[in-house]
Amino acid sequence: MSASLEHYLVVSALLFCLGLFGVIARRNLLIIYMSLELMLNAANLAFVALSRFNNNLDGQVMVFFIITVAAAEVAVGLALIVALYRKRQTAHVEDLTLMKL
Amino acid sequence: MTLALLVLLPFLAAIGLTFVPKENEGTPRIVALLTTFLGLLLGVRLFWQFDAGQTGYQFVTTIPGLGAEALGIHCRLGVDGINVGLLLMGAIVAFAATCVARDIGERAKEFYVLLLVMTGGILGAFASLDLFFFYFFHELALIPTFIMIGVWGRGEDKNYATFKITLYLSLGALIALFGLIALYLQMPPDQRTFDIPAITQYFAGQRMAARAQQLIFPALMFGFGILVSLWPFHTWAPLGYGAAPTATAMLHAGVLKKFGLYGLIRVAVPLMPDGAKQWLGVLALLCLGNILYCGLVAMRQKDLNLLIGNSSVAHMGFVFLGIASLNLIGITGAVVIMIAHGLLAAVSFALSGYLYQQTRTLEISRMGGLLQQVPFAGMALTMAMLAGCGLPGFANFVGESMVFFGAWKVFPVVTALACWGALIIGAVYMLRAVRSILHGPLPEDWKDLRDLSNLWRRLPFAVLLFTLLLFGFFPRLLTDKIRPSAETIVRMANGGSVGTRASNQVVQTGLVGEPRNEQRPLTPHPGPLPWGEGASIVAFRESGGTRIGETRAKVFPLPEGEGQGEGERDGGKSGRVNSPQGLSFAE
Amino acid sequence: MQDALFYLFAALTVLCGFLVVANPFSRNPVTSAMFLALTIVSLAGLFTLLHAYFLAAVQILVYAGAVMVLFLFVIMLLDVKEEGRRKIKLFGLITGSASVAAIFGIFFKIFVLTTPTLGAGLPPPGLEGVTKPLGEALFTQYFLPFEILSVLLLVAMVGVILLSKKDLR
Amino acid sequence: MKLEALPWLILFLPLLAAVGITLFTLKNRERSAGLSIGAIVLGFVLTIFFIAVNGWEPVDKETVASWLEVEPLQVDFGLRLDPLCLMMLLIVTGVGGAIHIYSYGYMRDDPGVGRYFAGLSLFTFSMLGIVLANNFLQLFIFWELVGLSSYVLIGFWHERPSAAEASKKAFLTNRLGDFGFLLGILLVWDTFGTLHFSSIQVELIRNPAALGSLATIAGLLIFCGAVGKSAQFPLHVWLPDAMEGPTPVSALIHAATMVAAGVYMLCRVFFLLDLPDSHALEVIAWIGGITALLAALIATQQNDIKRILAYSTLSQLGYMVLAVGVASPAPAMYHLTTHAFFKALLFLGAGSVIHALHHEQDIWKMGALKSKMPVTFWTFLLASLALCGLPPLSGFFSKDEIIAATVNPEHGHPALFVLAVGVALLTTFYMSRLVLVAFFGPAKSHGVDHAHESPSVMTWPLLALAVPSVAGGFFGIAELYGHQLGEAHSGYHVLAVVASLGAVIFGFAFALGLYWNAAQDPLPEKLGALAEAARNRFYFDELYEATVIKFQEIAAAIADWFDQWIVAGLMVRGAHGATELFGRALRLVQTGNLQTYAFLFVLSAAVVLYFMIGR
Repeated sequence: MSASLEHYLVVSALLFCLGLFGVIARRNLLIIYMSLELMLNAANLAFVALSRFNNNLDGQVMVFFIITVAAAEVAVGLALIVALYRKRQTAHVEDLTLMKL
Repeated sequence: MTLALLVLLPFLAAIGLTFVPKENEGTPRIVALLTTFLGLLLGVRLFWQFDAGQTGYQFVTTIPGLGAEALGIHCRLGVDGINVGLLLMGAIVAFAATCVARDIGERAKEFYVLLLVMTGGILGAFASLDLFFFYFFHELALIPTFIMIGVWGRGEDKNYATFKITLYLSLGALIALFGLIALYLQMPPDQRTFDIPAITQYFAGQRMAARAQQLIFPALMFGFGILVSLWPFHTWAPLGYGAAPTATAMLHAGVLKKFGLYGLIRVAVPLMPDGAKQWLGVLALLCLGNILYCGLVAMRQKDLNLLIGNSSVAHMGFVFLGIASLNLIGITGAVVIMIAHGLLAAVSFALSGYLYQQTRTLEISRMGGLLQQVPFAGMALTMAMLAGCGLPGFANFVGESMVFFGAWKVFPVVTALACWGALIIGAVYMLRAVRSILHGPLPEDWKDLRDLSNLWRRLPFAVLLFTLLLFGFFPRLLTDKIRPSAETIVRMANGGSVGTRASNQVVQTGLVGEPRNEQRPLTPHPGPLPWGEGASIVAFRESGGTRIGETRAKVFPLPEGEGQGEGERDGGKSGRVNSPQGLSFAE
Repeated sequence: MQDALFYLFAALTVLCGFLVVANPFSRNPVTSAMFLALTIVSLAGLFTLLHAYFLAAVQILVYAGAVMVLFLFVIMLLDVKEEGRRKIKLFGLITGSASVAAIFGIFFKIFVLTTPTLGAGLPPPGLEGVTKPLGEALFTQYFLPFEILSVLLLVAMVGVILLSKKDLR
Repeated sequence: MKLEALPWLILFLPLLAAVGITLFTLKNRERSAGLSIGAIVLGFVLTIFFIAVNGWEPVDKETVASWLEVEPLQVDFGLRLDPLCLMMLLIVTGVGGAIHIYSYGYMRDDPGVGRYFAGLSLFTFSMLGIVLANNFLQLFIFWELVGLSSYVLIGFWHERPSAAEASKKAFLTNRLGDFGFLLGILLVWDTFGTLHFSSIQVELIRNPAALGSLATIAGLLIFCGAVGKSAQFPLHVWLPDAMEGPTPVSALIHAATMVAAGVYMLCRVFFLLDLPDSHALEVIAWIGGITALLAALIATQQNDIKRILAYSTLSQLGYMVLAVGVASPAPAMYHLTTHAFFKALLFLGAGSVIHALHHEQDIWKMGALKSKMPVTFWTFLLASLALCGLPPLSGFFSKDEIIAATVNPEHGHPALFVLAVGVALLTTFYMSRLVLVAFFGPAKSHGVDHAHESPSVMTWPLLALAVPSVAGGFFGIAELYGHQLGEAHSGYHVLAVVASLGAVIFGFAFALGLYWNAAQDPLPEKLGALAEAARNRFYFDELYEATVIKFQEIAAAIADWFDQWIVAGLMVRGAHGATELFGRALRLVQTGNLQTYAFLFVLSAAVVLYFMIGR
């Protein structure tokens, strides 16, 4: 039986939950960031699968936008992490408990 | 148009004032004075034009734009016997409060804006015929109170008092809101509306489910009770008024506090007769707490404001007793006291504010012999204090005596204790205050107090005391207007939907021909007297022998013919021309 | 043949995803970054299976190429060492994974059990060479979002420059 | 038509004067005095004119205007004109007028003259209101207004603490009486459904048992009003202190009119008291008797001239209440009338003495004033003889009727007769003591040397009042009252006359023996403790201080403590504490750790999803 929509959606759900777990469990800021990227990609997969099976391009356009946003987000995020690191010499979540640095 | 203008004018002025630049000091006060004075004129015109003859609401105006059609909310204002007097009193007290607000030094503009918002809220609350806006305007008037006491208040525990008064009032308002919404939900979904006349019409048709009444009435009673400092929930009132600036204390104690009572009379009592009958016994006992307990506490007060605060709580006890009596005299008396106490509290707080402004202290023990130094203020304070302990000549006496007459039939023992509270305890703490503040030798440090010299400074006190005396000497000005609406409310409260006015409305209390039953024990009357509509008055008169000495005779020559017997007068008139001019000499 | 490739790529994605998040061997962020890149590549594979060729290419170029490089660059810059294993807060871990599993259960139940209609009976994909229609769509129907995106990127650049200035108080 | 307006005019003239003075002429002494005196003298003239035209039994009894009208409660503002009321009108306006004129001279140099005359006019208005009232509530209203005006007038010199205390005490004691009165009115209204005197009277004629078992209670409650106002036994403590007010005020209020209001009210509602199954009358009689005896005893040992007269008033009031108690209101009213004249004269005489001696009130500092102040002396002597009941004078006739009434077996009681005669004896004793010490005997202080007769504006009223107090007996007042309030059943006159004459002679002899040019009071050594007790008014003030006032203070203290700790403390603090606790618990969750936030977020997302779509 060819790979139907559910298969793709299951994979994307799995990927999403992995990313979510990474955000919760890991304490290194960078890893959290990577799991965030993972969750985004899971969303992309779901979009593409649905666009393919519904036979219209909206899903793919959406993925295109998501990728751009993700790129911008990574840039700003990493800049923040760098600034944070320079200030606090740590990228560890437990040390960053104060709103004001 | 007068009513809409009366309510909206303060809001427009408040908005206008916000644009006035901070520099020019004078304009906020002038604008506020003008607005409230205009409000006073409108109030008087409204009161004068109100025709007591026709029942139902008059001057009904709808303010477009406000309210949500879907829920059946639309801002409709209207006036009937009950709230026409309250609106007049509200307008007068607002004007007096603005005049007296001279002692506000810093940030006067904000104070006047808040004062105008509060006035608008109060007048709106009393005038609105829509449950939602009835509640909304009250909450609107509550916010400025909080800010005014917080910012311009006085005394060291000012903050504690501010929070206490606001928390208590919001709690009370919430419970009342719960009751109102439950009431709203009692209506069948299609007819659901917040419009009071429509709701009363509906519930006049068929009664609300008894179980629902048992639940909603206590909610409304205790909710409104907290708003009006019913006995166990009264501690916020003296404290709050002690800390409040003069104008706020006047407006809140004088007018805003009556909102709860007005709510009880307008909504709770007529719509839930069974609930009322069951719970009003409790209310009568609680009001005893008000009268006796707070009277005794007032005797111990060292601070003048706390004393006036406690005395105003005690006065509320009488209004509760009036409402609990559920008969025409009681309820009319309750409304008269509400109006009279509004004016009284206003003038008392204005005077204590004036004394505080001069002497910077309200310690009764430290003040003395002020009558020699400030004769006008002293005389006004004596008059206010005497009105407070129910001296005839003032409107308070009229209200209190009507409540006593009304409640005597239903709760004789409670009324006797209430009389003790009114006559003795009231007189003790009032006269003790007068004695220690005004009489006796003048201490050194009050040698330089300035009296209320020019007419402008005396105006607020003169207006308030004049109105008190006017309604005291000519109570028919008020009672003729209140009576028709009170009658409809009492008829509904006695479960008298139009149908059951049949048999025994000629009640045995009157001396109608047949002698009264022999041994008439001192038990309270079986139930409030089921008075009928106008017709019953006629039947009352015609049945059997001539009603002895009852009806109105011409003022001057009695109908000739000595046959009437000594002192007996029979007017034989059916309807009565109740001309509003007080001492209605003419027939 | 289609299915085999699908299972291959799907397994590869999930495995690398898991390794990004919880790498039993080394906790070094670099390995996670590498596995993330691998996940993205296998995703691109899945995209091709779904006939989204242009997106697959974009995925590899932009994502794997640019974003991953940025990540590696930052990791190298911050010289993040293999920090010691902090005390694992067992309680946090268990509840975390439990809640994630719950969410996955919900998704799974929805996707698999309740949506027979979604995938079935679809016309065979007719979109040969899907890039052209995508380009058209981008520049006609979605032209406004496209422009806004460019502004977004500009804002991101300004933000990054500002953030990484020397004297950040 | 105009004639019917007369009573309204008489009633409202003083009110207009009072309002006019307070608003306009408070500062101007002559004009305010003129307004006030004009109002009352005009009232007097109009009363005489009205009586001349309509006679004592005017044809139209009631003139009524509806004051308050709310279904079952109909309160009219009506005037009732009958002999009883017209006679009282004469007294109030006549004696009042004389006192107004007198006080113009007496208060000439006092800065607050405007306020004084406003108070006097207010008092006259309220007193006329009581006299003219035709229903209970209107009577109650003016009852309280009279209490207010006496509060204002007693506390006229309010800078003096003693005057302020006295006025407060007077008002509060009156209010105590009014409390009982109000309950009585409520009871009567509840039974009869109307407040109208005539309606109730007609109803009672037709059905005497209308009140049933409540008759006694209702009667006594209404009597409470009279006890408060006429300072009868339990509530008599305020009258002696009321002497703090200016002397003309004491003359007007505490001798002639206000205190008489209680007795007038009892006569007005006599039909309520005189019911078959009500023994209110016995209680009234005994209270009257006790008051008379007690006051007479105390008066014998007072040294302040105004206090002696105050207690003498108390004792005479006791007489009148005793008369009402023995079911003979006519003699009571007769005595009230004559007493009004000679007691006012006594007070004005005392005022003129005090005025002459520059506010010296202690009789032991007076003496030999006979030669210095002839007019005052002679008028004072005549008045005291009238008070003691010397035959030709008015006092003799009225007091004799009362003593006769106490003898007849139907309502009277032998003990009451003995008591009445005893009081007559004591009255003669203390009055002659006063006259001997004050006017005869050596000059006991140098102040007396330059005492001189008061100005004519003060002496003329004395003479004016002397005429009725001497010739009062012959005006046929007794028949007037008799006609309305039921004939006094005489028949025991002979015994009464003999007994009262004996009492007068014996009392005078006793006083002569003790006080003929005595330098100081010989009684204290003789009687010791009894004299001491009498001087301190049998310690009633201290007794009340310890009981009623203390009880109220304790109750207030408890209420205040309860209010502060239980209501404010427990309930409010409790609520406050609970919210505080809840707040602190919540704070623990906000740790600042990102992980926990993320976790909470996921957890709640899971829950929401479960409920939304998962189920």
